[in-house]
Amino acid sequence: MPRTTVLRASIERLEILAPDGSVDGELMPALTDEEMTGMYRDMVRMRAYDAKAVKLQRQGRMGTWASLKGQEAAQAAFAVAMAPEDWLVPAIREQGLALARGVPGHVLYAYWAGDERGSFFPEDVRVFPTAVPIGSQLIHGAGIGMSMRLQGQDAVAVTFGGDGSTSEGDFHEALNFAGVFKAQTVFVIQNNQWAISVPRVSQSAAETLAQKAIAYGIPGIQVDGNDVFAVYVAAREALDRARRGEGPTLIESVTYRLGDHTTADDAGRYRDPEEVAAWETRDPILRLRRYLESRGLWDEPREAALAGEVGRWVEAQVEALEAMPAPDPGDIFRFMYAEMPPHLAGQMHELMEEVGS
Amino acid sequence: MPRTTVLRASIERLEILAPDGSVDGELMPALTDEEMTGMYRDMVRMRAYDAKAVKLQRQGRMGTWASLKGQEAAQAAFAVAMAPEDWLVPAIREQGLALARGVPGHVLYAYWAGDERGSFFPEDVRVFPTAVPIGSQLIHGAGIGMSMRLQGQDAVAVTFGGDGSTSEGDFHEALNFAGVFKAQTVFVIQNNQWAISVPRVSQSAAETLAQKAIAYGIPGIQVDGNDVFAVYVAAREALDRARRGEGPTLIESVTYRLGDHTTADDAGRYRDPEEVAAWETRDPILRLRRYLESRGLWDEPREAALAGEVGRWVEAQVEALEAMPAPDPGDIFRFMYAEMPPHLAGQMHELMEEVGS
Amino acid sequence: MSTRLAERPEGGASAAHPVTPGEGKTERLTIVRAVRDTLAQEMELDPRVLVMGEDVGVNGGVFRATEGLLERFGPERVLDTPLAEDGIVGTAVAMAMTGLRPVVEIQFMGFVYPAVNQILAHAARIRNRTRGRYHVPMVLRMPYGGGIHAPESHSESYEAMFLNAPGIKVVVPSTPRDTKGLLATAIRDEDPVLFLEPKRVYRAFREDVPVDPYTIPLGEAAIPRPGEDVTLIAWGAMVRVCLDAAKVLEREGVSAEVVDLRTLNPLDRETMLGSVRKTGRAVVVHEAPRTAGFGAELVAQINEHALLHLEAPVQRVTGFDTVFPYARLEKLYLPSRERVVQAVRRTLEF
Amino acid sequence: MSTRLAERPEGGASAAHPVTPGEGKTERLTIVRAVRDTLAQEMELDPRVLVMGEDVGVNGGVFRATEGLLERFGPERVLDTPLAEDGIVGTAVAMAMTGLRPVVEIQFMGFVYPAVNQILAHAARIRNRTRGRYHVPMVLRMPYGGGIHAPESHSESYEAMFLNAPGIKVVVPSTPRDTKGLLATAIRDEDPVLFLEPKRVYRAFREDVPVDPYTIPLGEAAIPRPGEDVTLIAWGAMVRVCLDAAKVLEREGVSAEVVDLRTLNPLDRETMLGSVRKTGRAVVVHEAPRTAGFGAELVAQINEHALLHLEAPVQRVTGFDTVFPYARLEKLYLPSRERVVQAVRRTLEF
Ligand SMILES: Cc1ncc(C[n+]2csc(CCOP(=O)(O)OP(=O)(O)O)c2C)c(N)n1
Ligand SMILES: Cc1ncc(C[n+]2csc(CCOP(=O)(O)OP(=O)(O)O)c2C)c(N)n1
Ligand SMILES: [Mg+2]
Ligand SMILES: [Mg+2]
Repeated sequence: MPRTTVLRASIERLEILAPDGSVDGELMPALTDEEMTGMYRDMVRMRAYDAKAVKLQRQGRMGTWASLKGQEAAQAAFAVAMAPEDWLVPAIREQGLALARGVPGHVLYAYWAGDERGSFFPEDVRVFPTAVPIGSQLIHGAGIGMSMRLQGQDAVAVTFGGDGSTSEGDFHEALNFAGVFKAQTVFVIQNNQWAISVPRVSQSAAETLAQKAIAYGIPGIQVDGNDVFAVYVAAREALDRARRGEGPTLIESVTYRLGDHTTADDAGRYRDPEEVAAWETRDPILRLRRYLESRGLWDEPREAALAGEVGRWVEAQVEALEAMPAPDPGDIFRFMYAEMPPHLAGQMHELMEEVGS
Repeated sequence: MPRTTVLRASIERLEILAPDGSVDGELMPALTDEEMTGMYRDMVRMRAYDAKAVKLQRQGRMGTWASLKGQEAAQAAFAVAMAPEDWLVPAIREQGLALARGVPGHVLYAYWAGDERGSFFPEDVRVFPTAVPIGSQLIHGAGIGMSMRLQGQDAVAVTFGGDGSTSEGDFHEALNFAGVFKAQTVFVIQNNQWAISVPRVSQSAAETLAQKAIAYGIPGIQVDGNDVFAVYVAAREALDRARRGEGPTLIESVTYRLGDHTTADDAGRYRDPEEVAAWETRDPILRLRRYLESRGLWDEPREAALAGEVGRWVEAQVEALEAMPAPDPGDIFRFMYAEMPPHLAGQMHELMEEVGS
Repeated sequence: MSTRLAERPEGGASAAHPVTPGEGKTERLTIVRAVRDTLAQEMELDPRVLVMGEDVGVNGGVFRATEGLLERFGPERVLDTPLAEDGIVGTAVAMAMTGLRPVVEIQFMGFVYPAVNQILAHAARIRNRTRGRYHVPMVLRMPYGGGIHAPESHSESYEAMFLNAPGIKVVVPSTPRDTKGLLATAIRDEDPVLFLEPKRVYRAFREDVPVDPYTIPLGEAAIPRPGEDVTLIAWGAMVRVCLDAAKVLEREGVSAEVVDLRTLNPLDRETMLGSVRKTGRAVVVHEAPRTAGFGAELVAQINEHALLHLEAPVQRVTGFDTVFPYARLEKLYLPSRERVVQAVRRTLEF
Repeated sequence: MSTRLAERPEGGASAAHPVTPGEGKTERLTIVRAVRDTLAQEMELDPRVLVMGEDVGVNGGVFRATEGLLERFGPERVLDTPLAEDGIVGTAVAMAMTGLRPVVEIQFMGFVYPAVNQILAHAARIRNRTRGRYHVPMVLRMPYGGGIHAPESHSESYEAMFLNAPGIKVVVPSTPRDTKGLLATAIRDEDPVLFLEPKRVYRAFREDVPVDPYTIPLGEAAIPRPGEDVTLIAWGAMVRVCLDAAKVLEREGVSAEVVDLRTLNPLDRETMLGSVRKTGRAVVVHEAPRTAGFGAELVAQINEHALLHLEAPVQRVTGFDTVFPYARLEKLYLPSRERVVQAVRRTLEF
């Protein structure tokens, strides 16, 4: 009756697409050429959308913006892996996936330009609004996954968080609820190595973030988050498992925040330019392009055409953003409750008198 | 570059003293006869102290009481394993260990009798007050462990929680901070199978609670919590590790709450009497007695003497409790701040006028 | 037996029932029993309604407010959750945003702190954040207040913090009849509602409560006792204290009007002001500490809108600005009939 | 370089320094710079003081309020923590109970919710819970308030919730000079102090601040501008708005006295009441939503203690009872000079 082992657990890491564009043929998922070039197009579009926002911010035409540069692969992979009825619960850098799920580009820009209408998404788009308090959205992911299960719906809640978010109690409660109630939820941790200025190693003494799944008795896996195929494979496994009613999965997507934390931040204060340079060579877009080129699915003319197309699309989003009428001051009051209570009507009246409308 | 294993982890379970009183000689710790009989005496005293409180409550002489019946072994083991300078951060059922650490019995009774003086412990007793919000004390355990380390002190914070407490975000943040800062902390989860009416399996999908340690990159171990020797061995390992500056440990002590949740609860509503009966055969006190008897260290006369001694001691605590002068109404105000601000002095005055003192 | 959550009758239940107690059969119920019956009734009427929290299932809740619901509606509609308030409320928020109507029990209001982030940063803001695209029809039931000789953190009245941060309605019934009508309304409401149950009077008295479903609108105060000389304003357990005080005052020839606010947000300012304008004197009574308690807001509103009617400063009878004392001293802390009477005398003698 | 935390000079630093700014050298500092310098100075004076929070180390804080401290005092006294507010505050509580004096930065006040349990259920109650056996000398610094075009949850003013739950002092400086003196006092205080920094004016202006250490007692309001006709009561960033309004009013021949409360708990009631008794008119200004904001408490106290001196109802100029709007509309939400002037006119025309 000595020391016995009551649990053995291990965490795997999945990589398929190398930085040089070569792939592991055995693990390579069955994606059509269109799906693969679609992923590429998506990622290029995300990067352009992001770059434009940073530029607009510098010009004073955009509010604080959180760049997704470098983190496109996981978003493009989930865009293909998710079913139309699935839910996206984003952290703060999932603009790319939100676009892919149907959020109009100018609407999303409006959010970052300091306009609440930027979270009024179309009816048929199952995307939650950005949750600013870090980690709090993970609980919503668990809750949707429970809700879908209780309602007998097939949809899965794909829920993003950052490496920093794994430190909040919310992460714990979310994954624990999801495990207990076999929620139809996939948790994706975009481990981009930094939480503002705090490096991943200072966030937790755990060797990987994926192993945190063990605490909840749920599967966890680490993937190269700059490898669109690896993320896709992990995403499909997790989505299928959730849809089959077998419960949640934690995916740690190891990636890198190539930009500053936000446009209000200067990462040069706290991180080594060499580290950034090293990660630039692992760029998820470059990698996929190399693969596509090696397969004859991509070339310079297509690239040029895409650049033009994406550029025009981005400009159209900016135009649509700037064409939005100014927000109505009354909207400050109109959406607090289903019906406006008298005291709020009074306050709205005060303001309207003041602004003269 | 396929699927690689990036983490392998396992959790051990430690058992030394069987219900029939036999021990695993190889794992048996080097305890003196006095230490072992001391542990036994301690446990008997705890049980009597507890039983008396339940009785007092029934008689209307005690407030709501949380029984520690069945959970004595871990407390007796830590009483021996801890150094004088170590800190105890209790959950709600560590009355036994608090007594062993020097909290006077009547003081602790006073707490449960609804008197704040029941948390005014002697200066040299390093015991934190009971934290009612479940799990919140775990963060204090981490904080003390950080504090001791930062101050270059050797002391370790021994921090208790229940199986239910592992679900709170506090558990997560506590263990994560402790891991990151290599806090001099030992976390002991008294897994007594129930959180009021919620069974352990509904609290988490994890097979063991010990495996939650893996999420923080810290060692975790499961012990038979009704086996005083197993707990002692795990305690010593964890305390030594913390004292050496190697960081925290999570110990899951698998035990059973033999009584109701509190005197306000009726466990008959939600659990099977057969389950309780089965656990009664695994009683930690009985077990140790069998072992001591087999070693010739205990017998009926000693048991009778102890019963008398303990009975007198418990009565003395009750007497001391009931001899305490009534709490002073002014004390409602006196300990809010180091100095009483004017508005509070005014309110105290109001009350004093009213009660005529 | 379990009702499938997705099978919702067209149009929901809201419109189907009278907004005031009907003429039909009544039953003598306590407040806690009215809670339980209303939960069962609303779950029967609307399959989207579910109950969740710590110990609400097998155990029927530590106060038995959910007793029998698990047997009747099954584990898909009565969820015993892990011990994690943030998780409970946060998952409920998401459920409410995706087609369900969770009624959450927080075991004691003293344990709501871990859930404050989900309540105030999310539940209260989702409708506004999304300009109406999503909303959160959720009820948070919490036994609150002192007077039951409970341990620390079991006697708190934290309503004020939910009243300064806008977006969540706050309802506090004081009678079994109001409990039923207000809880039904809260469950059918399209926004998050904090439903505070005065546990001290959970079983203190019974009242005839109509058996048929009915609702009482939020934002309408009641006047359980009309009077002429002074207005006593209270909610929850303090309403009974005021009614007791009014009886004492009556013997002294003072006619006190008692206003039971019933909902703190939205507030029925007009009923309160109407009474104060009539009597010219007011005493506000609550269990929470005085400073920055909701009583201050009432005084401020009276000041703003009825200053010239005041014959004396509005008095506040409240808990002290201290931690709620443990059982042995709690009686000294709680506003008593005597304190209310004294305060009235002060307004009369001003 | 790192100062050993355990080596505390006998008697601590508290007694060694004058309680008001001395005559010596001064430096022109902004508020945020005064915060930083004071932190450094207090860390120098008392080796038990340490700084902790998200991004306070290498990055020097997102507002640079802790810049240079890590280099100067080392990683044992400047702790970059994981992203977990409950953990940060809770570990700080335990540190404060065991011999250290942590100064915690919560990155924005909008992120304090996850820490509310540790603040209100523990920090604020430990002294009382243990009848003085333990206490919690801890400072929680939080940039608060709007006006910087920040995203949601970055502009909040949640002071009211910390004022109804007793046990924690609340300090809000409005000038660089006060920042230094009040922060030094807060750090030396034996009880937990919430130190709210008006980030909108972090860098808005400079002031001559004495280089030598000094303290300003908590619970003493300031009168940055005396006047006769009306009292404007404010704290933090709103003090400047009131001063601006006073200038406008002066041109209209109205003499406004501005009371800067500086600490909300303990409150300097006498200074406020003295001013109101003198002027007979008052306007309370704060950024938080109106209902159940701390302004209500001030109105209630004026009502209780100065009713007969009032020529008009006390006016409140506050945020609306809505979520703090995103950047494009925030200007409409924040109390403006014009709104204050209007409110004063209402009190004059009453
Ligand atoms: C509860 C809370 N605390 C602090 C912040 C401020 N903050 C915004 S983003 C961030 C870092 C997040 O790091 P991570 O989760 O790794 O996400 P990333 O920014 O890297 O995508 C912090 C501290 C916040 N938004 N919410
Ligand atoms: C934050 C919080 N939520 C709820 C409660 C009510 N409560 C008291 S004890 C308890 C169960 C605790 O279970 P566990 O952690 O297993 O400890 P045990 O009682 O079994 O020793 C609950 C829900 C509380 N005290 N604090
Ligand atoms: Mg990150
Ligand atoms: Mg338990």
